[in-house]
Amino acid sequence: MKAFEIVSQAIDPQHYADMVLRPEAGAVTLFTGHVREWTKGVRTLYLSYEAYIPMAEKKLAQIGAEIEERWPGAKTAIAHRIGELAISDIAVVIAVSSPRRKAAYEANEYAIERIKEIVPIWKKEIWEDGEEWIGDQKKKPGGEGL
Amino acid sequence: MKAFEIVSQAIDPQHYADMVLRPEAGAVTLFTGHVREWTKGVRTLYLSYEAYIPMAEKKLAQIGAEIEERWPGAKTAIAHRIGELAISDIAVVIAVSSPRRKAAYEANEYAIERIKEIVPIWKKEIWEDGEEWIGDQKKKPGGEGL
Amino acid sequence: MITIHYFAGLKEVTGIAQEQADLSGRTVEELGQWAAEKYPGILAGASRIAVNEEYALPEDLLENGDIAAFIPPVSGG
Amino acid sequence: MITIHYFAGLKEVTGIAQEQADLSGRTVEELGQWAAEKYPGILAGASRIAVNEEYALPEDLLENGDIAAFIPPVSGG
Repeated sequence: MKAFEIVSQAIDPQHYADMVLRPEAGAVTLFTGHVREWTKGVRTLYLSYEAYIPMAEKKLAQIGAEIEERWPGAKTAIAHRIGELAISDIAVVIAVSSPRRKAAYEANEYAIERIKEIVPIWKKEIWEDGEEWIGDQKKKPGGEGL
Repeated sequence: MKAFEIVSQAIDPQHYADMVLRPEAGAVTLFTGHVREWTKGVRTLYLSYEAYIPMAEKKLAQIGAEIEERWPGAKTAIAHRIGELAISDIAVVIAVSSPRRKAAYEANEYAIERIKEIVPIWKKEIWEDGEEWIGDQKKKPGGEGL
Repeated sequence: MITIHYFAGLKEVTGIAQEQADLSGRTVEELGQWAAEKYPGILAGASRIAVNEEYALPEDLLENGDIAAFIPPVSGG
Repeated sequence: MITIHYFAGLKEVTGIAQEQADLSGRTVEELGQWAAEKYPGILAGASRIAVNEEYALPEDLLENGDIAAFIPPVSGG
């Protein structure tokens, strides 16, 4: 198991918490993002995630390096699952350990925000009456984009 | 197992994360506070925690209620261990689930801050050359206090 | 009669974890004075007094059967 | 020759996950134009192009053996 990885099986968050624990760590924050049944009044049946795996793992590791630079002493492990996920399944886990708790909270939240900015992973929502890739990939012909 | 409890055995954080998970929860934050080996240059051998158990459990539950009021939809579980703890042992676990991640982070951090303010639990640090209850309990004769 | 608990460092001041005393009808402040006479220094280490598992005010009245506790500065987490 | 990957919604636009093209010596911007001619609408859905697993600038030059990828707006987490 790697500290920054894309996986296609169920995530056991405790493994990533264990990976960052050290004698000098007084605090560990563990964030898990779960598939939610209802979003803005629409019922999700399941989600499907796709990733550009080697680049996604590089970008996750980059986030870990950014955290070590911003919060010295903080150590990070991140995994994101791809494939089909059911309601309540864990899509992403972020574990951060730090001597002090403030950094562990801040760095963890930083990680999820960066994931949503730079890591090539895509989510498709499947509802009872349709499905859609999240992120307006085909919605604005001639509009935004490159 | 209760959602707000004082325990005297090793804490399994996953149990508390599982306790707060629901189909409407998109985010779970899990904080674990661990015994740190070094604090301000002094090496800790182990810690000993004592609690006023029934009152501590009531105060933990009060924190959970405060969180539900401040962050509607957030659900909390908290456990604190007492007795002798070795380096890296978990002293406290806080699990918060919420539809959205921002509330899960904020409410979790709120919980640990409130624990340090109102929950009757006391920590004694044991070093190579001595021990002390944390919190200046006998240090200022005639000084602070009631 | 009320029951009085002492915790953590305060237990080392009093030498006992709990005791009973005939303080029904007295205030929480008077309980503090009573304890301070019996255990010099105790008020320096106690930041609050709880009655029946809730933090109490100095003017709160103690009733028969109440459980009081001297609460040192908390340091959990 | 370079290799080009298409992901998520873009793969549905192109109908393929990857292909090869003789674009060595051309810029990333020219790769975008080449793809836009072949797959009308692709640039509307692609927010960035990556080369060798790093986000690239429009003026970056493609070399033989490079692996490019059209990256739709990411939505992980």
